[in-house]
Amino acid sequence: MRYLSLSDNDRKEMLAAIGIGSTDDLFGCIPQEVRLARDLALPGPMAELGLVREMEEAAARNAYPRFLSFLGGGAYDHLIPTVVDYLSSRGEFVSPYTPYQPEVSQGTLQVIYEFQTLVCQLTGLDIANASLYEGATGAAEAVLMAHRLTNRLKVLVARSLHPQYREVIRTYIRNLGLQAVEVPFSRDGRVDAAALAGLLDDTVSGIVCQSPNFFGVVEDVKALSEAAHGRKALSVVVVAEALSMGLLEAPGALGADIVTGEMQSFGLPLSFGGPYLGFMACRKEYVRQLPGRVAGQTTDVEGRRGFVLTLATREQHIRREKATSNICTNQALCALRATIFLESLGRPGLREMAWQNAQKAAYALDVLTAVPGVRRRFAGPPFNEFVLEFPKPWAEVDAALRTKGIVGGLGLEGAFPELRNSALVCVTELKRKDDIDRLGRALQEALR
Amino acid sequence: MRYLSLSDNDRKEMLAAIGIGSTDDLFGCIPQEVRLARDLALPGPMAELGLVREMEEAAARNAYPRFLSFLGGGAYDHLIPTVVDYLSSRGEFVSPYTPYQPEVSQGTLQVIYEFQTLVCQLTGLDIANASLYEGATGAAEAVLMAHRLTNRLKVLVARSLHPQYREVIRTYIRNLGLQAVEVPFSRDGRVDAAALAGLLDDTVSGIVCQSPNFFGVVEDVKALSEAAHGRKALSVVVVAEALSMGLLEAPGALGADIVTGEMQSFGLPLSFGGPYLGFMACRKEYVRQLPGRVAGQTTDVEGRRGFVLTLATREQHIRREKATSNICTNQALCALRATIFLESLGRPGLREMAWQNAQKAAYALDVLTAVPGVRRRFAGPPFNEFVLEFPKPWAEVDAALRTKGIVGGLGLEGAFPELRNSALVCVTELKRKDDIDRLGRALQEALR
Amino acid sequence: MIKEIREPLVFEISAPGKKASLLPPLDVPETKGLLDGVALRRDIDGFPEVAEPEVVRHFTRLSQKNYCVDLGLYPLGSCTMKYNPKVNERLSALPGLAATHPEAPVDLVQGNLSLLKRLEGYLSEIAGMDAFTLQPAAGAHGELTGMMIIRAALEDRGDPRKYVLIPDSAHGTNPSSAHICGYTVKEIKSNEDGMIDIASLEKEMAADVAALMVTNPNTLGVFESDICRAAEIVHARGGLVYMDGANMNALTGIVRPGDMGVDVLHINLHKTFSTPHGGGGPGSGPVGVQKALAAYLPVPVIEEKGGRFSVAFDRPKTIGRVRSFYGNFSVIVRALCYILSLGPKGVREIAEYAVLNANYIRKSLEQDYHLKYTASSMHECVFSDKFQKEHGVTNLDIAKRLIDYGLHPPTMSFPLIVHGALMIEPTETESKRDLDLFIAAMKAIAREAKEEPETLKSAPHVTYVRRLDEVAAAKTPVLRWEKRG
Amino acid sequence: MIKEIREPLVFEISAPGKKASLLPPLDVPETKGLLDGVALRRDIDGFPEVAEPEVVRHFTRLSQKNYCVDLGLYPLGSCTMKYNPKVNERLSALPGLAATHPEAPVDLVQGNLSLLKRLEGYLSEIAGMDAFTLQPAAGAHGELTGMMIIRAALEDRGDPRKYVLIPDSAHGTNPSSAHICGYTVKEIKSNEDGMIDIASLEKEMAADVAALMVTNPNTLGVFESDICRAAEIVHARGGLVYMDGANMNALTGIVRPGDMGVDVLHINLHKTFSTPHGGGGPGSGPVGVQKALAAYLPVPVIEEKGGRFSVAFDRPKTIGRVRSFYGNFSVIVRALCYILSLGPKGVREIAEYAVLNANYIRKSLEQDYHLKYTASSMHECVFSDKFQKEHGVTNLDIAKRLIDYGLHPPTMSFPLIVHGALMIEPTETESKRDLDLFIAAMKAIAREAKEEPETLKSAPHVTYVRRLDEVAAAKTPVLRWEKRG
Ligand SMILES: Cc1ncc(COP(=O)(O)O)c(C=O)c1O
Ligand SMILES: Cc1ncc(COP(=O)(O)O)c(C=O)c1O
Repeated sequence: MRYLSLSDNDRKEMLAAIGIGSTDDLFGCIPQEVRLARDLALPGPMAELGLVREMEEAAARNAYPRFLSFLGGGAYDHLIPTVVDYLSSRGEFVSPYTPYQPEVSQGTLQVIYEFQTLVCQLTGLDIANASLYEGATGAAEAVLMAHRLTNRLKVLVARSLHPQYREVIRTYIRNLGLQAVEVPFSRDGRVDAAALAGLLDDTVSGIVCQSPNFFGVVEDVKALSEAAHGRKALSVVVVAEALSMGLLEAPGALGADIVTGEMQSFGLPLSFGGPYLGFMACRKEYVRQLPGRVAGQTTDVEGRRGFVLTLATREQHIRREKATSNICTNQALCALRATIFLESLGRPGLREMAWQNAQKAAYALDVLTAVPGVRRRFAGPPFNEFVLEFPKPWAEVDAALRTKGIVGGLGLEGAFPELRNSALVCVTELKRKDDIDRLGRALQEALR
Repeated sequence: MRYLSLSDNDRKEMLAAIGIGSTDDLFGCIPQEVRLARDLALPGPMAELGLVREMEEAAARNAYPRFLSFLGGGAYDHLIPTVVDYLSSRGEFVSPYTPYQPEVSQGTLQVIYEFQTLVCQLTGLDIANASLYEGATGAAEAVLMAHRLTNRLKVLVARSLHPQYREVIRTYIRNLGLQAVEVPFSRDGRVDAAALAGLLDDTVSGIVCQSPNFFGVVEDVKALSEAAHGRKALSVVVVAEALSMGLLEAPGALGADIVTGEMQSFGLPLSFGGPYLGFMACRKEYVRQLPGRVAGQTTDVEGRRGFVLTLATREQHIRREKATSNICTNQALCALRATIFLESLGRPGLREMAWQNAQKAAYALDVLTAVPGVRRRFAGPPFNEFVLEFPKPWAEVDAALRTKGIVGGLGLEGAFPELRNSALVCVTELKRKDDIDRLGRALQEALR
Repeated sequence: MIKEIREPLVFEISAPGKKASLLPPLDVPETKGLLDGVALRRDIDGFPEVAEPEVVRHFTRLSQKNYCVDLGLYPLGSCTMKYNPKVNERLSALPGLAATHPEAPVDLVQGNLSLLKRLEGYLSEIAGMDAFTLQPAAGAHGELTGMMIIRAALEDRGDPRKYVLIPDSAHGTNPSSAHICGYTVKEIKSNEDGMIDIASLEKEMAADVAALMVTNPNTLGVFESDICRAAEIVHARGGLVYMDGANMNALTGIVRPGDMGVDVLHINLHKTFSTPHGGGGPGSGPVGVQKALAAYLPVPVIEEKGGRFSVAFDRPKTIGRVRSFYGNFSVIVRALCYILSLGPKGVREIAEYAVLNANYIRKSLEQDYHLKYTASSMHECVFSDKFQKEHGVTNLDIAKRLIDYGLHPPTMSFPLIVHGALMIEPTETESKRDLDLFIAAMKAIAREAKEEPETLKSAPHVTYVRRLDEVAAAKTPVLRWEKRG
Repeated sequence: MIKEIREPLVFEISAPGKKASLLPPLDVPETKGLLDGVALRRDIDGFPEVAEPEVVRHFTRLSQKNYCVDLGLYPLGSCTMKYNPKVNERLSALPGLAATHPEAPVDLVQGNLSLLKRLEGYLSEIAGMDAFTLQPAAGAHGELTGMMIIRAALEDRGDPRKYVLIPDSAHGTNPSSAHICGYTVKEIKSNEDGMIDIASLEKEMAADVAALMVTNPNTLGVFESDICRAAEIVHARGGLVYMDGANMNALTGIVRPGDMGVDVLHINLHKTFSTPHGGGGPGSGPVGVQKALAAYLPVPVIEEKGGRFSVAFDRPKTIGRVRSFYGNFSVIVRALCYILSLGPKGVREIAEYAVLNANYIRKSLEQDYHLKYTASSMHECVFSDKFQKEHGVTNLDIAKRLIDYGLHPPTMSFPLIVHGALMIEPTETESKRDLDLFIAAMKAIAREAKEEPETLKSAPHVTYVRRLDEVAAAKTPVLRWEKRG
C-alpha cells in the first residue's frame, strides 16, 4: 500500500508482539459468512505519475475554464491573493483535527476567533459562529433557529432567495411540522411589500430575504426588518455574495437579527460548488440558540490569553438530540482562507474590490442593454449581477454565445418559469473592459 | 510601496524618534551632485492581479512547453514528486539565511548533513560539500582543486565533457596560468585511450571526464582513473546526469578522486537553466582543499547531537584571498529539494527511475534507428541519451519535426563541427511509448 | 528566563496606511451615483489594515502553535487522523477543476461529472451498496440525509413511524440528526461486551420504530458481531438499518456493510479516505443506499449514458436538495485520488494495517491502562483512567501530559459508556517509530501517575498556553474582539 | 520535565519494505542485456528507504527547527533579509516558465528572453550602468565575473596589471574573487570614520594596480562620501572601479553607482530585490558595466531586434562563459516581479524605509551599545560589545541571548574592523512592532549583561539544541552519516 510506513520487519515484530501470525487473524471477530471473499472491483493502484496524468486528463475534459464566463448566482469568481493559497496550505493548518485540545491548537483557535470577529464586523452583528457547511444549509439553520427562538411554525421566505436555498429550507423543515410560505417579488425585483404585509402575522417566526438577492438586486433590508419586528418576528438576512458587505450597509445595522449565507467569495475557488463557507451571525441574546461551533477567549493558569471552543452545551457531544444543530465537522479550513483573504485585503482593499464589482456590473449593464432587443429585467439597484431579458429563448442566445467561447449567464426559466427569455449575468473585478465589450459584441451578433 | 509594514503614524513616530522631519534627511551624507534628481524610468507599480497577468502573458509567449521535446544535454526533464514542491516551499526553508546561528537553524543544517551523506553514497566517495552553483562551475572548481592538490599546471579535459563546462573551465583558469588540454573521443564516443596516453605525463594535475558523457555514453571510469593514478594525477569525474548514479557503479568505486557535476535531475525544474545544483565529493584526505560550505556533526552543551557549518578556515570569511573558493551563497534550497527527492524515491525508487530511463532510451534507439537513413553515431553504451546521425543537416530535420510539434533533440554542429548532421536525443521516464513512437513516425516523414 | 513573543490579534496590529495592492485601477468608465438610494456603509468598524508581510508572519506564527498529522501521531479515536497525501491536495486544486463554476453547462464540465460518477461507483463497491450521493458536507450531514431517506421511504409505505433506536455508545450526532429528521430517540444499552444487546433490541424494536442507527465497528472499536441478526430483527418489524460509517477504516475490503443488512450508510471521506480535516473541516459524508431506496436520494443525481454525463433533478421521490450544488467537490476529488492510488489490494490494506496498529498499541498498553471492554479491537481501542484514578489522576491529566511529550492526546470522554475514556486510533499510515514513541510516553505517564501525580495535574508545562479556563470561557463568553474605548 | 522528541537522521529510520510509488510500470518492451559490459551498481550502501508520510513528517519537523523571515525580524547585517513576496514564488514557478529547457530553440522561448532582457534594462536604469549580464549565480560569482571583465579590458589595453585594492572593511569574498582572477590583493585601511582613506588610496593607487573594489555603503552601513574622488584617483592612474553592490538596498532610486564613477558592479538579487535566501541560496549576482566594458561581458548575450529576441555567442572580446545556460532564471524572474510590483516610486522607497528603519534602531540603542563609527548610518548600523565586555559579555553571548527572546541575532564579527561587532540591518519591509520587539530585547539584554551576565553566557536556553561545540566539529570533522557495524 502506498503511504504504508511499516517496514517488512516492523510488521513481523508487531504481529509477534500481538501474538498472531498474520493480519488476517485480526479479523476473527467478523463472521466468516459476511466477509468479502474476493478482491474489490476497483482500478489501480496508480503510481503518482499515473494518477497525475489521469486527473489532468479529467480536468482537460472540462471545457469550461477555456470559456469567458459571466456566471454567478451563488458562486463567484474573485481574485484570490497568492498568500491565501500559500498560507492555508501549510500542514499545520491543513492536517489537524477540530481543536479539542486547545493547548496545541491555538493557531486554529485564534484564527476562528478572528474569523468570528470579521463576520461580526461585516454583518454588523454581535456574535458569529465558526462556520456552517455552506449558504443553503445556513439559511435552513437560520429558519430552524428562528423557530426555536419564537416557537412559531411558519416562516416567510422571499421568492428572490436563491432557489437552491429555498429548496434546502424545504428539505430541512418538512419533517418538523414547519411551514415555509413564499413571498413574491415585485416588478423591481425586490420583495413585494404589499404581498408581504398580507402574509405577515403573529404566527410567523421570521422573514427570510436575501440581499443582494438572487437577481442581484439590493433589498430594502431596513423596511423588511421593521416589518418583521412589527410582528415580533425575526429578520433573517441571507448574504450569498459576501463581498457586497464591503460596500453596502451592514445588514445588522439595518435591523437584521440573524445574518447567514455564503462566504465563498472570500478566497475560495469555485471548485464546482464546494467546499464553500457557510456563516452565521446574530444578536448576542440569541447565543444559546446559535448552531455550530464557537471559539471564545479565556486565560490559562498563568493568566495568559488563550482561546477555546466554548458553549459546547449547545452541541451534540453534550446535548445529543437537544443540540441546536447536528453539525459537527464544519468548514474550518475555508474559514481560515476567508480570514487570510480579508486580512490581506484590509478595509481599503475590500471596499475597492466591492466597488470595482459594482462599477464593472454597472458598465456591463450599460453595454449589454445597449444591444438592440436586450432589456434590463428589474429596475432595483444591482451589486455585481443583474437579470437581462432577451427577444428569444435563453437557450438560443446561450448556444450562440457558446460558439464564441462565452458562457454569458445563468438561464432563469428552470427555477423561475415566470422569467422567460431571461438570464442572470454576473460581472466581478476579474472581468476586464475587453471581456465585457466582447460579450456585448457577441450578444449583438447572437441577436442579429 | 507594496510590502511596506509601517503605518502613517509609525512613520511619523519613527522620524520623531530619530529627530528628523522626513526620510530625505536620512540621505544627507550623499553628495547632492550625484543624487538622482528624477524618478527612475521603470514601469509599475503593478498590483498583484496586473503582475500575474503580465507574467502569465510572458509565459504564454514561450511555445516550448507545448512541444513534445527530447532535449537533454545537461538539463533533464524528470518527474518531481509532489512532496518536493510542497515541503521545499515552506517558509521555514525558503526564508532563512545561511545557517550561521546553528541553534535556530537545525532544520537547514540537518538537511545539509543528509544531503552530504546522500552525495557520498551516490558518488561512492568519503565527503561532500553543501552544494556549488551548478555543474559547469563545479567542474571548474574541481580543476582548481586538482591544481592545488598536485601543484601541477596542466589538466586534461575530455572533449566529450559538456562543451559549456569546458568553456567555463577555460574562463576560470585563464587568469591563473593553468592550461587545459583537450582529449579527443574515439569512434565509440568515449575518451580516446591512445590519445590520452600520449597526452598524459607528470605535469598533469588530473583527467577530467564526464560519465555518462555529453553524448550520453558511459565512459570507462575505471580505466581513466587508473591511467591518471599511474601518473599521480587525479581522476576527476563529472556527472551531469546525476540520475545515472542510481544504476551505474559509483564513480568513487571505480577510482574517481573527485566527483562533481549537476544534480538538477533530482527534483529541480528545468526552469530555463537555473537555479540548478552543483555538487562535489572527494576522498577525505582532500577535505582541506574542498571548496564551498560543509556541515558537520557535533554536540551541544547538554551532549545532544547537533549540526554546524564547519571547516570555515577553508572559506573567505576567514581565509579571504587564500580561501579554497570564493563561493559564499550556494544553492541550499536546491540541495533541500534534491534531498527530499532522493528520500522520497528511496533506494528502490531511484533505481527504478534510472532503469526506466535506460530502458526507454534503448527502446527509442531501436525505434529511431529503424527509420531509414538514421544512424547511431556512437557505439558506446548509452544511459538516457544518444547521438543520431541523419542523412541531411539537423537544421532541416529539426524544422520538419517542429512543424509536427516536436523538438527532437539538440543539434551538435555548433559545439562539435566534426559531428555533422547529428543531434543528441534524450529520453527520460516521462516519455511514454506513444511519445517515442510519435517521434519515430515524425522522423520518418521528415526524412522522406 | 524565556521571553516568548505572544502573537497579537490582527486587530491589535492594524493601523491606517498599511495596505495590500491587489487590484489594478478600474478599467471601465466610472459610473457616478452608483447604487444611488441604497444604504452604503461608511466604514467597517475595527476592520483590520495590515501589510502583506505582517499577514504572512501572523499566520506562519499561528500555524506553528498547532499540532498536526504532518508533525506526528494524532491518535484521536473515531477521527481517523491519517496521512493526507500531498499529491491529492495538488490534484484537487488543478486549475481545470478548481476554476469550474457549479452552474456551468453540463457539456462544459464532463470531466467533473465523470469524477463524481466514478467515486459513487467505487464507494458503492467498497460499501456493498447500490447507489451513492456525494452531496453531504460531512458525517452529520450524511446522517441527516440518510435518515431523511429512511423517513421518506417509510412515509411512502404509509407511515414514517416515530422512533429511532440508537445505542448508548453512539456519537452525539446520531441522536441529533435523527431528531432534526423529526424522530424521537430511544437509547439502547450496550451489553457487557460493549455491543448492542440483542435482547433489548428485540424488545425495543416495535412497529413504531423507524430505524436502528448503528456504528460498526462501534465507538469502542468493537465489531458488532451480531449485526446480521440485528438487521434481521429490524427488517422483520418493518424498520430499516442505518449505519454510521465513521469507522469504515476497519472494514475496507474486508467486509461490506451492504452485505450485513445495512440499508443506508454514510462514509466520512475525511476519515476513511484521507482527506484532510483542516482543523475542523471541510469534510464530505457521502450516503449509500440499497436499490430500493435509490429513488429517495437527494437531487441533483448524476446520470451517464454512452459516456456522456448529465444531471437529473426530476426525481419524484427525492427528499429534495440537502445543500447547494454538488457537494464538497474538491474533497471528493481527493478521496477518489486516494482510492486510485491504493487500488483493490491497497484499500484492503487500509483496514489491515489500521487494525494491526491499533492492536499493537492495545497489546503494548494493556498492563498500564484499564480496558473496560475486552472484546477484540478493530481500528481503535478504548482505555480508561481507572488505574490512574487511584492516584487522583484523570484522563484529562493523562491527555495534557502527553502534550509535554510532544504528542497529541487521544479522544477523551467518549464513548460515554466508558468513564474516563482514552480512545486511541492510530490509522494505517503510522510508522512503528511513531507508535513506539506514543507507547513509551503512555507507559512513562502511567509511571508518573503513581510517582509524581502532580506533574500530570499541572500539565502541560511548556506549551504556548497552559491549561485554559474553559469554565470561565463558557460562563462569560467573549466570542469576538472589540475595539476598546 | 519535558521530553522533547529528537528528529533522527533519515538514515536512522530507513528500513527495507518502505517505498514510494511514483512511476507507472515500464511501458516499452524491456531490452535485455541493457548496458551490457558497463559496471552497474549492486546497491547504494545505506541509502534511505522511507515511506512518504515519514518524509513529510521529517521535513515538516525539521523546518520548524529553523528561524526565518516569515517568522520575524532577521536583522543580519549585509544580508538584507527582507520579506520574500509569495506571489513572486508562484509566478517564477509558472509552468510556462518552469518547464522550459535551456537549450530550447530561441523561437520557442521568446517569453523567457523578453523577461531577461527587461530585467537587464531595469537594473541598468537603477544602477546607472549601460549593460548587464544576469548570469552570475550569486554575489561572489558576480565579483569574479566583474573582475574578469576588468582584467580582460586591461589586458586588451596591454597589461592586466597585478594588484587590486580592497578596503579592510570588505567582505571576504572580495579578496577571494580578486585572487581567483589572478590578482594580488592589497588591503587599504579605513580612516577614523570607517571610510576609505583617500590619502592611502592616493598612495597605493600605482600603475600596477588594476582596480579598486569598494562596497558602498560600506559594511559599516556608511556611505563612502568620497567615492567620486576615489574613482577619479583610480581612473587617473588607469585603473577601474569595481563596486560590490551588496548594499544597494540603501541606494535604490536615491543615487546610482554609475553616476559616481563605478565601472563595474554586481547586485545581489537575493538581497536588494527580495528573492529568498533559501537557507543559503540560490542567489543571483548580475553584473553591470559601463559601455566601454560591455564587449567583455560573458556569453551568451541576449539581443533584441524588432521585438524578436536572439542569443549571441560570437563576441570576440567576451571573457567567455562563467556558468552553463542563462543564469538562475527563476531567481531573476522573482526580482523582476519585485521591481514591477514596486514601480519607480516604490523602488526609491526601498532605500527610504530601509534607511529609516536602520536609523530608528540605531537611535533607540545608541545609549545601550557602543558605536565605534559614528558617521551617519544608511541601511544598517554596526554596534559593538564594548560596553558589555566590561561585564565579560561578548557579542556572541548577546546574539545567543536574543534567540531566547524569540529573535534572530545580527551579523557578528564582521566587518573585521569592528571588534565584537553586532551588525544590524532591518530592511524596509519590517513593521514597527517587530522593530520595537527587537529594540526592547536588545535593551533588556544590555541590562542583563550588567545584572546577570551568566544568563547571557549560557544562552540560548530552550532551543532544540543549545550552544554547540564548534571547535570539536572542526577538529574531528564528521561530515556524513555512516552505517554502524
Ligand atoms: C462515530 C462518528 N459519527 C459521526 C461523526 C460526525 O461526523 P462529522 O464530524 O463529519 O459530521 C463522527 C465525527 O467525529 C464520529 O466519530
Ligand atoms: C558585502 C557583501 N559582499 C559580497 C557578498 C557575497 O554575496 P553572495 O553570498 O551572494 O556570494 C556578501 C554576502 O554575504 C556581502 O554581504
